[in-house]
Amino acid sequence: MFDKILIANRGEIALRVLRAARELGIQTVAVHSTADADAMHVKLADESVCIGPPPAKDSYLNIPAIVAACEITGAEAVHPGYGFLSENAKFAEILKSHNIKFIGPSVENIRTMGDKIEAKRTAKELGIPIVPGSEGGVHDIATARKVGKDIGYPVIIKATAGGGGRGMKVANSEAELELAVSTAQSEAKAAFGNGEVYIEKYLEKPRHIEIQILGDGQGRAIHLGERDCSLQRRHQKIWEEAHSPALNAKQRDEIGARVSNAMAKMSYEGVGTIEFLFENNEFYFIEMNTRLQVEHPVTEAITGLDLVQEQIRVAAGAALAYKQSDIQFSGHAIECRINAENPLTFIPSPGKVNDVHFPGGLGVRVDSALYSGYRIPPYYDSLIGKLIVFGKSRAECMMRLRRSLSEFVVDGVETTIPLFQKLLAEPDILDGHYDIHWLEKYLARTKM
Amino acid sequence: MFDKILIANRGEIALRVLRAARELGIQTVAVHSTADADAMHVKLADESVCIGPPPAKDSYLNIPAIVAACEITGAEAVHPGYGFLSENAKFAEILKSHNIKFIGPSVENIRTMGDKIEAKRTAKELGIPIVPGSEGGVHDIATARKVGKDIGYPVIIKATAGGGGRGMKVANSEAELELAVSTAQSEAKAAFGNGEVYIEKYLEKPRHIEIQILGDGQGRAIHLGERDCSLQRRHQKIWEEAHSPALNAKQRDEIGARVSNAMAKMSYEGVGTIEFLFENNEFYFIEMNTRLQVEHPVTEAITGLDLVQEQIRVAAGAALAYKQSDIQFSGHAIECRINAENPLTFIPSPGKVNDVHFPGGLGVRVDSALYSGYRIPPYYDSLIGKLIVFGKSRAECMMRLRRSLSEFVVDGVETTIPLFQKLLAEPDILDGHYDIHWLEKYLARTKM
Amino acid sequence: MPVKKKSAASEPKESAELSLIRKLAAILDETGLTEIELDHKGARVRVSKSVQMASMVHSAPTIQHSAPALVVAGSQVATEEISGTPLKSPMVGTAYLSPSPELPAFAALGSMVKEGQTVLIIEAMKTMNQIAAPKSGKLVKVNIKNAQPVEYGEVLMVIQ
Amino acid sequence: MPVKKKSAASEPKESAELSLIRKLAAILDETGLTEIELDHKGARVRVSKSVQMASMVHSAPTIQHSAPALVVAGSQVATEEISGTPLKSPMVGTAYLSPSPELPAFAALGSMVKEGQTVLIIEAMKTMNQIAAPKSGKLVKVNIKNAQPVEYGEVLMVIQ
Repeated sequence: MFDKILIANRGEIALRVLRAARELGIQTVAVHSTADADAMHVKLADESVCIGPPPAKDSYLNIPAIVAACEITGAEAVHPGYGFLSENAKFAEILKSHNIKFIGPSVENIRTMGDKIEAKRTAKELGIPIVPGSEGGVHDIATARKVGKDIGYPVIIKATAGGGGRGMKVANSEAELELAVSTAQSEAKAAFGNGEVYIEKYLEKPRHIEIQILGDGQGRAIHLGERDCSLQRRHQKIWEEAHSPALNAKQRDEIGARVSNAMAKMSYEGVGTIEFLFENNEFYFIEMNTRLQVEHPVTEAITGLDLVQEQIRVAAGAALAYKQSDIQFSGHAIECRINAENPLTFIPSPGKVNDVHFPGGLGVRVDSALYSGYRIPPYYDSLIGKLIVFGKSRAECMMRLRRSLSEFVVDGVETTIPLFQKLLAEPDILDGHYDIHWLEKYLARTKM
Repeated sequence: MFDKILIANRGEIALRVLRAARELGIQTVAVHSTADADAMHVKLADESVCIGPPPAKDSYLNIPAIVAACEITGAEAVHPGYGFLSENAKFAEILKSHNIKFIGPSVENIRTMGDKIEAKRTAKELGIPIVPGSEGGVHDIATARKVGKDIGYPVIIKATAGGGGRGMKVANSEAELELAVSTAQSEAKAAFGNGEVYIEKYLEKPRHIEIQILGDGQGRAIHLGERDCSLQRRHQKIWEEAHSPALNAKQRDEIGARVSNAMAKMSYEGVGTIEFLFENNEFYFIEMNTRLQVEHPVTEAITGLDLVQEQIRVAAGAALAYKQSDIQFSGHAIECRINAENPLTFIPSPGKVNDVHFPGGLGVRVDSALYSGYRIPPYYDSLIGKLIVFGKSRAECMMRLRRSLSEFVVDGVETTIPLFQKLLAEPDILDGHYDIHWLEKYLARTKM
Repeated sequence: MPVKKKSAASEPKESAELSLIRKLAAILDETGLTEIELDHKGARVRVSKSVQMASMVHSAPTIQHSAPALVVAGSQVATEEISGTPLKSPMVGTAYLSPSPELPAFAALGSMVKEGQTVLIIEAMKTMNQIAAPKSGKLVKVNIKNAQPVEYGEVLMVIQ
Repeated sequence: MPVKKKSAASEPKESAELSLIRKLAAILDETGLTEIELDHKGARVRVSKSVQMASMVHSAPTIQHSAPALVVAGSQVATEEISGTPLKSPMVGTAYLSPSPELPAFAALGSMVKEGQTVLIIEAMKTMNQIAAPKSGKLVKVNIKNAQPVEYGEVLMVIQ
């Protein structure tokens, strides 16, 4: 096991990693920008090193500074948290060349999964379901009809050279196909100078469901069930739960087995998440995150595993301590991301936090680096804490969530706590009936 | 289910009950003395009623005031917490006569188990192991020898009329018996004017192990495993854990089954605890607490049940929702009682709390009614919070405890947090090798 | 205490107490003291002067952001400053201003009451408790309505 | 009670009590006490004086009670006030005061340095980074030892 690790991150996740390390008896080094000199992870770490000025590119993304911080402190390994350098293959490579262990997967795995096209190709090869569609460009209507028949309607016609919604047309049936293809082709030609289009299955109301996996880089991998992260605003998740209200045990086992087999074949090391869209009981691969996820605590709640400790263990060379059959799911967990933002406009609200009071009691976990008197710097993202609530059932979990939100005090800045309190009054949320568009529609509807 | 309950207590347990009620969708009424007008449970309750001046006898023990508070608020039931009126049969009786439900066992059960002699007799009748000894007084050495042979040495000779250690003698073998009996007899005669003595098995280094039970008052009862509460100072528990480091699954099942059978026979309703001394793998009944226990959260941690919610459910007439086979134990939990006391002298330290920061993260629960700026009144006990830590194993639990104690900040008053930090450095604690005398000896040893 | 803040030139008619207060106030200013309490021949006088505390320690946190604790009776709200002797509720219960709905109040607002005279009843645990006036005087304030729940320590009436 | 330090302007007519208060006030000042209460021949006097509260708002909570965060380099400690232009570390690394152990320092304490002149080297990621004097002047302070780890923003030297 490592004697000392460096935490190349800030905020709640730096604290999360610090806690895991401390519980493993590992010394911690915090790095921080000048703006974060008073941050909780800096106060609690065994050692700390200021690595640069406030802008992330000069501090938390500053690879030479972080490597130098390892050198002067003698840290043997780096935990990158999420965001910042956590999926940066170059960073992993440089650490390797300096004989510092990157706590995460291999450089190759990061690189493969970091490239969208390569990731999709790899996923397909490894048996992970992807969005069905034409193989490459479609040039004539006969081919288009054949594809449509194969994959089923509705379909979406997209420009090969495209992006940003232009050159995209939906066909709900074969009757609409010809017009849709020709329109898409001419729009594509006009917009990108290239009229080539391809066809994919069109998902109308998908959920975002992701599978948590854990591998040891030695050919063993297991899955830890799914998380439903469909409640998103501008592609930012705000509420995650495990299990998904939409999945049953059989579906979970099936997709989980597929994904963990794929990861075993890749010799994937550490934790990772395969993100899917889910509609009509089918999974469609979106991307893989080769790192710890913000929402990992809901998986910890229903499995009892400490994902960060497991990450560190396999990084130190240990084989996976669990077989798939060792993993028992129990209860239900929900995470709410508490952001320092106006709950209606979502305008960030940095500044001094006069008073903080965290909810407590049975089934309540708070991951937050806030403290009374802390000043939230304006340079980084607005996530200031996560409230994770566990219950025997989803219903108990929701009641506990309502109770703990009512105890959560952050005085001095605006937070998204009131949004979650409002969501708990929505029948769709109570019933688990939501898709990836639900929150945006809700916000538009309640804006008045 | 009740619509509204009144919480006849204060401090962390009032908050604990409030949380459970809120999660069940039940309205809460807080009662408080004038000294507690700013208390957390008062701030969070749906309604609050000031019932008297600071002295407990005039407020929290003031039965007419509490009944009147029920009347003016329309509360249908009263949760008594622990301490105060929680084991007061008269209170339960008066509530009953006012058609207010006492959340707890029947008046008869409270009364029976509240009388030490009656409790021991009942326990024996119901098959709960008690300390073996002579039946009544022993008047001659021949009888004493026979008793000694039956129960095994060492034995203790106690004055029937006695108390406070006078007239007590230990005999380690039959050779010592005659002198011990005659000395005890003459001491007893001198001290109490009555030379009658009786003989009991003498326990030298017992542990305090207690079994949590839950019954529905309809003839069903289950046990929820044991707690080891051997670490005590002046008979005050300060550290409780589940499971006990000294018990195996077979022993747990055996004693648990005995106790839950006994409770079923009594038609016991709600939660209760049977306390035992445990030595050489034998259990010896001490007493029964017919109420919620301070240390109930460690049981909640390893069973996943919310004991207060279960209490309220059965009080509202529901049958037990669990069979014994539904109860699965997992992991290990430890509770530390955080008192506002000097950690060396244990002198209470009431006063203003400038800043409070609770530890968070995976496996950490804090039950506390403290908040920044709160003034701890000098009128009540010094328990200001409980830190409950859960881990997959005892080792993980201990590491997590160490980590979370280091994050716990209570600024402005002295607390016992440093004591727990010191205890975590003791090999006996790490190994679970302690009995009910361990802490007193440790404190005497480290006083210098 | 009926102190009116007079102009600098104190009239000769001023009572001994007021004069004493002035003197004490002057001593406060002079000495920088913040409080003086004096028992003098049965008269007790306390004068004090607040310091401009700039410190704003956040004494009471805003715990109540979601569910404000509704105190059952509106005691806090009702305590406007009317000087006199307050009659504080000695118990929790339901207060009645008259012996029965048809009968007039024990004591009408503005009427004179005698020390020991029953001025209201508080019902608790089916028992009617007669509450007596703490002193003789004029009933200048009644903070409660008939059949209103009251809590311990709540100011029910004020007698002048 | 041994009271000295009278206030000059005390009128002879002043009552015994007022005079006593003045005396007590003087004692407060003299002794630094904040309150005195005195029962004297049936008269009870209490005087008190608030301390100038320096407002001690807990800005930075005492999170570090167990494991104090040891900053790697002793920058905070070393910054005594010496006026001049500070040379702050532009990077994290190990600072060297001379090109190699056998050679003399790039710039000796008390010597004159020129703007742009290399005054130390910081090694980071096996690279030796030459650090130049930010201005010409006298090197009046060197906060680091040879081969000491330094962090970003740390004041390494001061030039006057």
